[in-house]
Amino acid sequence: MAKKSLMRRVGVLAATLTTSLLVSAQAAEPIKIGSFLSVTGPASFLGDPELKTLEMYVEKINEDGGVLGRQLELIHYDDVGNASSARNFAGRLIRSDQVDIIVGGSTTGATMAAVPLVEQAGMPFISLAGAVTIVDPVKKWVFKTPQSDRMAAERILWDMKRRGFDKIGLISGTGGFGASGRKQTLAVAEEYGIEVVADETYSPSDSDMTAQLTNIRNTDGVDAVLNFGFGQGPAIVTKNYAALDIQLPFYQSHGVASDSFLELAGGAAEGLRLPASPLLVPESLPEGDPQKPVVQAYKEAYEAHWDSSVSTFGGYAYDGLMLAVQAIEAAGSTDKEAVREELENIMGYVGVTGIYNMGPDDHNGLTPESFRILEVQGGDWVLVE
Amino acid sequence: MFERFLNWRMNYVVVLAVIVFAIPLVMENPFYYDMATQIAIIAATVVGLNLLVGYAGQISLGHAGFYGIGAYFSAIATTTYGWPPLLAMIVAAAVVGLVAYIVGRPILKLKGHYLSMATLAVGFIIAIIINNEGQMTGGPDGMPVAPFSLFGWELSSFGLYSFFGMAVPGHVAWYLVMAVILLIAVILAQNIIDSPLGRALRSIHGSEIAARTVGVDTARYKSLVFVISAIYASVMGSIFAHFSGFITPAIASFDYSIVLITMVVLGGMASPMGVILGAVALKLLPQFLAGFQEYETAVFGFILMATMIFMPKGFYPTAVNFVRGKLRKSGGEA
Amino acid sequence: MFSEFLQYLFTGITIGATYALVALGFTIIYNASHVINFAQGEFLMIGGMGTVAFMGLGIPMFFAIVLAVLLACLVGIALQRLAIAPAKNADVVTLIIITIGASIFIRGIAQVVWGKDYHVVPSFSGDEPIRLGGAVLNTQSMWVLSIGTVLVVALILFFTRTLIGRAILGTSMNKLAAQLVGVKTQMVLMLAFGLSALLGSVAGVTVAPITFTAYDIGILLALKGFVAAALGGLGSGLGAVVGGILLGVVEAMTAGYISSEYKDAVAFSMILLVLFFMPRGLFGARTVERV
Amino acid sequence: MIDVKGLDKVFGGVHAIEGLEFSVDQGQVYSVIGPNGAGKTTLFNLITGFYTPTRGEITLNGESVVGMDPNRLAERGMCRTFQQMQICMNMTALENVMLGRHLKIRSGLLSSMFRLPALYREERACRERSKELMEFVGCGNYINTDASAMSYGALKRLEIARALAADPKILLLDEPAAGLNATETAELEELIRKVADEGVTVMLVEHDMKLVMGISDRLLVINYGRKLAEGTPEEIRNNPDVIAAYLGG
Repeated sequence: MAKKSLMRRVGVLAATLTTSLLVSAQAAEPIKIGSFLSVTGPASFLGDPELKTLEMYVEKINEDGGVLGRQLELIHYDDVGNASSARNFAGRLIRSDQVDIIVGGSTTGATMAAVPLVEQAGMPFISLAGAVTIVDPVKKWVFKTPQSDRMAAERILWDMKRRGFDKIGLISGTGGFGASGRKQTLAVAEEYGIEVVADETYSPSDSDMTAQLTNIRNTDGVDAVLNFGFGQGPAIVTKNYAALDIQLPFYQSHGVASDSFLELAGGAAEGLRLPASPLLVPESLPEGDPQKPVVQAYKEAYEAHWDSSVSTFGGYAYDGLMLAVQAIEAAGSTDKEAVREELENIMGYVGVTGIYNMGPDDHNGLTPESFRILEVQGGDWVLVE
Repeated sequence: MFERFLNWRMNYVVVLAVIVFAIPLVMENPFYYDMATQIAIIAATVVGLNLLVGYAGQISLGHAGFYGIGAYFSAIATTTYGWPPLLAMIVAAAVVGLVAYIVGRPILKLKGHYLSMATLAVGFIIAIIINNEGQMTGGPDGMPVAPFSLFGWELSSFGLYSFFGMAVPGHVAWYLVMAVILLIAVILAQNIIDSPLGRALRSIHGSEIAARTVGVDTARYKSLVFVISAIYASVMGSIFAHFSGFITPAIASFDYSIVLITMVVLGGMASPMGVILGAVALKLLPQFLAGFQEYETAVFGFILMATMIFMPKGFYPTAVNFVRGKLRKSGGEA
Repeated sequence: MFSEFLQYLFTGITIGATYALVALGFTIIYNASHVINFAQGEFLMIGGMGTVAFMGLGIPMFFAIVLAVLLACLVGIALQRLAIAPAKNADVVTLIIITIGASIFIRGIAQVVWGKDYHVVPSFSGDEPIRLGGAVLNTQSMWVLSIGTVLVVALILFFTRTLIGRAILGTSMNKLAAQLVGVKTQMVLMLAFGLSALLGSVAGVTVAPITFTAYDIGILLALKGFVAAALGGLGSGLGAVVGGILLGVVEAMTAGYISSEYKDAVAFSMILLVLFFMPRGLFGARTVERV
Repeated sequence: MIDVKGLDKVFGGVHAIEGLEFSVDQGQVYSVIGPNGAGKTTLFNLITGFYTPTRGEITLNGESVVGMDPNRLAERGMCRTFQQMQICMNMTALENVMLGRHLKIRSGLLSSMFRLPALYREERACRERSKELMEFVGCGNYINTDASAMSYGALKRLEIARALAADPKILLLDEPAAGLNATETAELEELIRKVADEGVTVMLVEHDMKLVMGISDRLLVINYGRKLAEGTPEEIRNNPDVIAAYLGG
């Protein structure tokens, strides 16, 4: 499979090379889209689909004539999930490659490490990472496409409240995603009148979380359990949860919203709920849902092109690229200040992840409602509404 | 004259100075300056680590921990509590020196793999604390750091400065400041090496038994050099924090400790120029390998392995010996 | 109360058994060559990922495991021949860096060939856990424990009862003397690496149903294995087993009773304390300084 | 100068040294002889602080030195060489000797780092004295050679030079003549005599009987870790126990 994608990549490279040679004869300079993603390393399950999405759609847009009559050129570096490398590559994109806009940053750490550079250089930057700190407080040049972890926490707690749960047990990974998710959950729990009565953590590379789950099980009055984390950790938590035969309703975060999680967790995932983008359940979306055609088109295109199933994370990259393109088109140039302003002005853009309504004090543009609550039934995602 | 220069202990410092100050004449790209500054920071760190590893022959697989404490202490003190950066840096160095002294005393009694294990454990504990104390450190997602400033004068990569009437952009200014710091770091280290203290340190590497019989208090000297190398790391960590503007716990991680020690071994233990070149190589390699895409990791591992197999003394000493051999040979023939 | 304790204990022993198996792999190589092989974790990875890959080709699980283990042994022998043997007189640090380079290289290749995803290896005997005194124990944990025990016993017999095993031990004690009595030390070293790879890959397959498997799973396991080996005392088989189990139990107990955030820190502090008072670990050889 | 009383050292149940008693006076050349494995080197290691006695008392100028680290003994004027030479192969010959003067140097960390004038003066004096010593032991032509490039015999003398560099009051030499040829041994004998003439107490472990008998003021003969005989070379030569041990046993 890896071999096949390599061959394909070589093919794509050759194709883009020839087309760009042909085109460059008459067309203007290409528009440079810079990107740094965690394509390898512990966060590769984020960066890998993100890069695939960017490559695929840049190619597609170029085939359709590009943007403003100019071709797109994707310049990408792999930060291996390391924030310092992310910072260096961001610097390279800004100063050496002199890109027009950056779409990237798979993890919050990588994004935040690049923020001082993009802010000082005045470079429009669309991050694909989750934590709310990226856009709160608002930074002039920084936007992001995924819903914030705060929204995920709100959505989960909303669903819990709806089902009448008041006391919950929390278990979270100590990696960036889990730690930030834990913080946000604890922060918003009060608003929803929910009490976190057990608070456990695990390190992202742990191989057994039975001890922590035992503590939660033995805490009095727990109505439901929430796990905030990503990577293989949550799958192990799910397995341990089932093995311990804990009968309480179980929630995961959007960090595991991909089919590979179902594969890893197997039958143990049965009945758990999580907030996710509609990408996982395009068929179950009601006909009138404006996102339905977008989501279906992306899913079909991705799966046909890469021969592997879509994940929520690739969707973030899709939205990031499309927002960039829309802003550049609206600005009519790649003037950075103009593009930034147009990004801020985006209203009602229907993406894979949600419907974006940006503003001067909202550089994310999504609401918690863009998360759909899914439940695992019969080994597949089912929309709960 | 030339003969005297060749035999002078500081000759390479002159060469180094010429190189680092010639760079602004030929280099324009701000990104290259960014890399060069980082290389200088890390090179100064490994020059300090080399005192411990290369000269005193003691392994540390946890040095990034000290680098991390320096960086985070400076970051928190300046950004959260508004301390002046220089004060924060000095206090951080003192704190790190104290920590290194306290843990170094018992640890340095260990030898070989047990010493590597213990230093690794210390580094890990530091990294775990930084990672978990999110209230202060921002946790795994890291924290922003205020720019470096001294008496109201702020040093920023994006600023514009004038130096004797010449316009110097921020990234060049940072580079020049760091180049001077690197040279100072190297000169201080070389002075230590060439002093009685350095002799005692090297004797610990050469024969600890001999050292003890002539009255070297090996325990004291080991912890002294451990503290010195930790302070080097701490100061450079502080500088990096201000330069980078954002730090994450990755700079205190085990992986980073391995990177540091690899720079020392790869370039050439007990050779300041060697470890500097080791830092240059290891810092630039990922930038060159970025073109290899998914093969990057494998190629990197291969280069690392092959260099150490064929040049176990490090590439700089190997190259120097090679050139010397050639010279001697051609001299003999003439 | 007791069921809680029992649960932590089960968890600790399961994790600990994994660490112990990795630590044993370190021990074999250390005994034969005084090298700490930081690529030890890659053997586990090859065991797990190899099994997944061969099963993906439609090979039945058992044979897939055998093939994966063989592959790991080949890699182990190649590592000794191509990387360790040419650098025989290098410093301790240099050897450490070589094995680290090797581990990065192997990981890089695995990532290209097998991809970056996490994979499941099916449990050997179903997912239904065993219930005991209010605590649960995975059947796979039983497999880890029993295969671990079998391997340990087999190793002890191998090193004490067979000629080859004694040759390995002899080589570790005195290379020159071993050569004088006709032991082909190069052969023995290759064998030690092969054996260590065998042990590692079997461990890798056995724990894969619990931990999942991916190209980078080896990094952490190797680290914990090294910790366990040093805790028990490098070179001691008993030390490796005790060190591993102890480390696992301390981690689980800390996570259960004290703080899951600081469980790794507690484990590392324990190592430091042990080393302060017993500079050669719990069961390490006590040697007198010769001058 | 050195008084040893009731000295015992047990290694895993085996008595390496048992009930040893003797004393060495200031300015003597005092030799310890005995068959291989008699415990001579162990005795040296006990006196110089590398081993801690199981029982017994060792005093240096009236002060008990049991359990004292080698470096603290060096501060009290004790220095030694080794049967298996301990030379720092990562340094030059001269640096090895200069290392011997470690305790004579007062400059600390700061003067080292900033290379203050006091350090400079001290180093120059140290270098001069070390060069003299290298001439004294006959290594004058190796001054800038790397230790790793020197011959065995030269290294043996270098080790003595390093020990002398500390201006020791008592010098312990462990088999200094081992591996040397007749000429070299003769030179060594002369060297030891010169050292002793300067008032340094010398303790010697040696197998070369001609050397030992020619140079020693007193001898201690040990066998199986126990004292067999003690006395002047003349007394030892005629001691029936010694003759039995050497010829018969």
